[in-house]
Amino acid sequence: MTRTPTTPGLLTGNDAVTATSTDRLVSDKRYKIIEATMRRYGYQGHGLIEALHSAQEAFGYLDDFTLKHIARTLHLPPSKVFGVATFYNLFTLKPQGAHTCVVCLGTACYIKGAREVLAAIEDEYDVKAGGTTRDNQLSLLTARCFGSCALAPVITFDGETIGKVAPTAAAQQIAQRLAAVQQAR
Amino acid sequence: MPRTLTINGQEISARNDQTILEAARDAHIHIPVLCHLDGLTDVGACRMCLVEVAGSNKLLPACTTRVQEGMEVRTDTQRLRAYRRQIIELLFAERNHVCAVCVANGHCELQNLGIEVGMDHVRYDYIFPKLGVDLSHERFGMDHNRCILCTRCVRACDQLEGAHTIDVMGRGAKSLIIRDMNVPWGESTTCTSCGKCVMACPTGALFKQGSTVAEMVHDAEKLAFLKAARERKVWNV
Amino acid sequence: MGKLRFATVWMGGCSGCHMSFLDLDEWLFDLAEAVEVVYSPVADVKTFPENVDVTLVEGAIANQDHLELIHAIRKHSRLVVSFGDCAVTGNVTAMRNPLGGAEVVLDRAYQDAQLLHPQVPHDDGIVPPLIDQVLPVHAVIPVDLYIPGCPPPAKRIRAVLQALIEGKPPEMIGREMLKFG
Amino acid sequence: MNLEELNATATSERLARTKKRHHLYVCVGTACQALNSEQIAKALQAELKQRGQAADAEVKCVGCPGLCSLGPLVEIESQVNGQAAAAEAKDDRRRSILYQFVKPEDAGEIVAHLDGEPVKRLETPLDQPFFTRQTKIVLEHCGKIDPERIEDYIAVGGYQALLKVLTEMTPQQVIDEITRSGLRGRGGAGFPTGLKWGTVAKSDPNAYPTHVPEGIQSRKFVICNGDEGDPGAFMDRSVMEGDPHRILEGMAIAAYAVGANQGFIYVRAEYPLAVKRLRTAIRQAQRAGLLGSGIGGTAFSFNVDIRLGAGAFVCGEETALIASIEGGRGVPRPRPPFPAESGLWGCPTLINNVETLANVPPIIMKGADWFAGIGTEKSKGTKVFALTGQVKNTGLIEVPMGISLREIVFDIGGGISGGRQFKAVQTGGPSGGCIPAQFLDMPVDYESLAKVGSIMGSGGMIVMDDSTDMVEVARFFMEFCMDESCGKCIPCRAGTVQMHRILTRIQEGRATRRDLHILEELCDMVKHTSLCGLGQSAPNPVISTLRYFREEYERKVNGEQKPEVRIQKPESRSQNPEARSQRPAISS
Repeated sequence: MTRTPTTPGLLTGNDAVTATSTDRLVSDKRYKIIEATMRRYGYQGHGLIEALHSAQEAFGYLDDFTLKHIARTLHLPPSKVFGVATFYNLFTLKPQGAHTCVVCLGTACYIKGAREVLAAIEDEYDVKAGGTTRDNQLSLLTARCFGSCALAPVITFDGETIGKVAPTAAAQQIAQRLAAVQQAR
Repeated sequence: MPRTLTINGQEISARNDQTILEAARDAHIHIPVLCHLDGLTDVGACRMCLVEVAGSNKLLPACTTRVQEGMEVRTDTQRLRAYRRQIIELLFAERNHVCAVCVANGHCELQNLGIEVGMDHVRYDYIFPKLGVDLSHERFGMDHNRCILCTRCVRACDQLEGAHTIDVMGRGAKSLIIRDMNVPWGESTTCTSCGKCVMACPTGALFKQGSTVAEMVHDAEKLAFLKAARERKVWNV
Repeated sequence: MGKLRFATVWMGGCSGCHMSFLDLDEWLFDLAEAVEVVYSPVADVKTFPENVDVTLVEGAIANQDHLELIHAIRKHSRLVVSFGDCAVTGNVTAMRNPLGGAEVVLDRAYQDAQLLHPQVPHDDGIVPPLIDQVLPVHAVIPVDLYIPGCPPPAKRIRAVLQALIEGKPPEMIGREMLKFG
Repeated sequence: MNLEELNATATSERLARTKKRHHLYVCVGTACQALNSEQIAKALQAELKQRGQAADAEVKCVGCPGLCSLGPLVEIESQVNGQAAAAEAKDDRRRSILYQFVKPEDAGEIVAHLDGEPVKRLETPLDQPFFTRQTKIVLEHCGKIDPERIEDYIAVGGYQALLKVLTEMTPQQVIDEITRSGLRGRGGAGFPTGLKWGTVAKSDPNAYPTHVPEGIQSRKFVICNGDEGDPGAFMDRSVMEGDPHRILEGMAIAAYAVGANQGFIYVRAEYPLAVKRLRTAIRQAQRAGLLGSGIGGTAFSFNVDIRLGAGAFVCGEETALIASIEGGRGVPRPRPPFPAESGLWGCPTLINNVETLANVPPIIMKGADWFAGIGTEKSKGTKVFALTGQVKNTGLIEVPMGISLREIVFDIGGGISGGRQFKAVQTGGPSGGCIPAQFLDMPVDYESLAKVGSIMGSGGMIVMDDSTDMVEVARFFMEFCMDESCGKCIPCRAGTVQMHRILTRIQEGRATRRDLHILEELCDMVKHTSLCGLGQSAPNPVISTLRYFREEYERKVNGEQKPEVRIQKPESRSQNPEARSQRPAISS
């Protein structure tokens, strides 16, 4: 037996499910994907992290509305959902740039100069690790280890792995890819 | 079935479902605690109640470790005393604890432990994080500068009030006590304003609005009373 | 045995510790028998003397003057005592630290809070330049003894001084001797 | 699928294989895939078709054969029929050739040379020490089978062990066999696996309060810990990517032994390829009746679900991992009770690491004595290491326990790259230590590594040359632990922050001897008072570098107390009132 989602409107005040928010759940098809994930776990609390993964994948980040929706559907306290969403590094509550570059700072990459690679990219794009460029084109993140240590130092651009990156060439390699994507568009 | 064990060389007997902490208290042996609060489940987080147990190469938290037959427990060795002082110093360095201007001055478990462990100064760097004070609730306030993340408020809200308004966000040194989705306390839609979190707080982090220096006396015993009354229908007045 | 050469210093604090020291009342006469006050806000001495036996330092290290003086104190004192919470922890004086650097404090004091002619004094010799982060004394120099309290009660000060005069280490244990705040 | 059907599938698969004269194995592990190896596979396929050799040769996308630094790798295995080739071949029926740094455009040349001389410019010898000095148990199929085909796994004997266990052995016999083999946990601590299985098997699911969610019938659980979080370690990833069925089989055998009907594989979300291949493998195994209800026609039922991590190193700790599977913050809790008595949802739970479980099927098939014959007295079998850092051959290796560090670094690893000198090897990741040159001849086993202040760990092995600053290494790992501390217990949460500050101060030349003393005191306290393994081992990199490279610290702390003091410069301040007009008024 699986539980069904709570009837809307149980919580009052700013948590109330208003007409507009119901509209958003219906009109934005991406909520169907999250819904499917939560259904797979019988709308039970242990599906929370999987639901957050789906939401993050669908929207690129987790906004308050989506977190509240997940809390309500899984019958969880909002504070718990927020606590979980902020505990894990892979979840982000802020919208990301159009493209993402991740610099691996794992040990193998670190001793092969990953810090210099990061600094070079930060310099070139005037963005700190964890931030997004002012034109919202590039988010720069760091990771603990992709497990591609043989290619150290490693960065990824939109999921594509780029290995043996030299600090001097890193920014250029990203620029090439950014240009390629823009041209394709 | 009763268990016989020794604590600091003193032979005592305890029930088999008792923790070392409970057995020690029954025998009037003091073990310092901080994240433990009667009436709430234990999490073993503050490490103040760590004790030495013969035959174990690890120090064990008295609050979560059950007694065993023949256990030889030491609660007050030089090594434990040194560790406890270091832990308390770490807490004082971590956030902005200024006893002189604190509502809980004179009624603070952290301050008392500082005295107990003999802390005359803090050897570590003060971190001086920039943290906020939430005064949005009409009756209560929260000063994150004085929070030690013991989660007693989280547990009181979840286990005794049942609202689970409070939880922890982030992790590591960036952990923060939150209400709902990190909203100002006054805007929480789940908070019942029952005040149990304030009773549970060991420091001046949670307080009644209007309290000034040294005026905030927490009422932590109420929570054990409440638990006994609710769950066992026993009113220990 | 000669008298102890005794100094008290007032740095980044409110002088409350010195007030508490004065609360020793008639015991101050006994103290005067045992020590010679060679430097103190209550004595008119301009430079920190040499060969001091005991120096009580009230207040945290908050500006350049403090920084220079504290090194002189360490150099010329046998025993440096952090006297009161500001010296021991930074206390109220250090409450500006979370705000960031010195500028925030100066702006608040000399600009934002002034309705007429807001201006930060910047000519030499008017206000000593602040250091960015207020520090407890032991973060700058080695300290030999700590007397917590805001202020330390007169009884606590007396217990410490009595022991020092008798040449014994003071027993800093228990609520009477160790309570902060 | 019962044993008969399994055997039939295996036979027909093998027969199909013999019909192809050439087998082209293209590595599609993460490292090679990043270098476009899937394109190589496509190009080879196209080339074969174009030359009309498609019926004669087969291209297989396989898991990691190990030598990642030479990737992308393509291995060609051929049946030899010509005289000329036979002279070169190691045996008279087959010959193997390994090509390194392959590009898609090399496909034509490779295919053209299938029957003749190998392409010399791409060839790298298979008889180099990197390959010959290894002993492969866990990785025996990695690089040889297509991880996305269950038939490939069955063809090499897959699922035989599971059906043997289900039809011929009692759970106790399985536990006895594992105990006798001497297998120890490969996740780091080296706890005897048989003992753990025995405890879970004996544990009463009703001894502790439980809160199992609706819809889950099992009252005991098996968890495969694939949260390989150590930076510089990718052993488990390679096994999950290269031989996923092996893990499922190991889990099913464990489940049978302890009496569990539900399993979970907890995998880092950073390993999307591993997740995909495990999902495929689970689906295939369910369809084949090797997972699910009534496995192999017996009464035994076992299901496996995948749970994704979300970027928290602490979740490698078993109680934190459990909290995460339950959908919560990955925060550890004090043990006892151990998960074996009260774990997932309060039920007895067996947690084994990927590599541990991958060792199980061969132990069942070849026997405990065979396994116990490999390795040292107290450390049996092999260990997989991810060999990285300043060493010539980086990649994945599997060696018998007891091999010396020197053999690993200099024979298999080919020595230090860039003509520099060896300085240390770091094992155990952020929980481990740095081992200096004087211990190069020490055997690699659990006890020896512990004796020199490091740990076996999950298998990261990072070689450092003489240009490495050891204080910086310690600082790097401390920063890692500080960022990854969950924040629950004070010693780890606040202690790592303070240790990191001191290490940073040392690096900035502002530390004193007193700082060094405080650092050592903190190391001792955090090690002994932290709640979980993360905190307890966080000081290890500092302790071990202090032990062997103390002079590097001493050199940097000889100065006087130098607090970081920045004095405000009045002249630099803006005195322009207009610039300040934006500020809100203090009082109204």
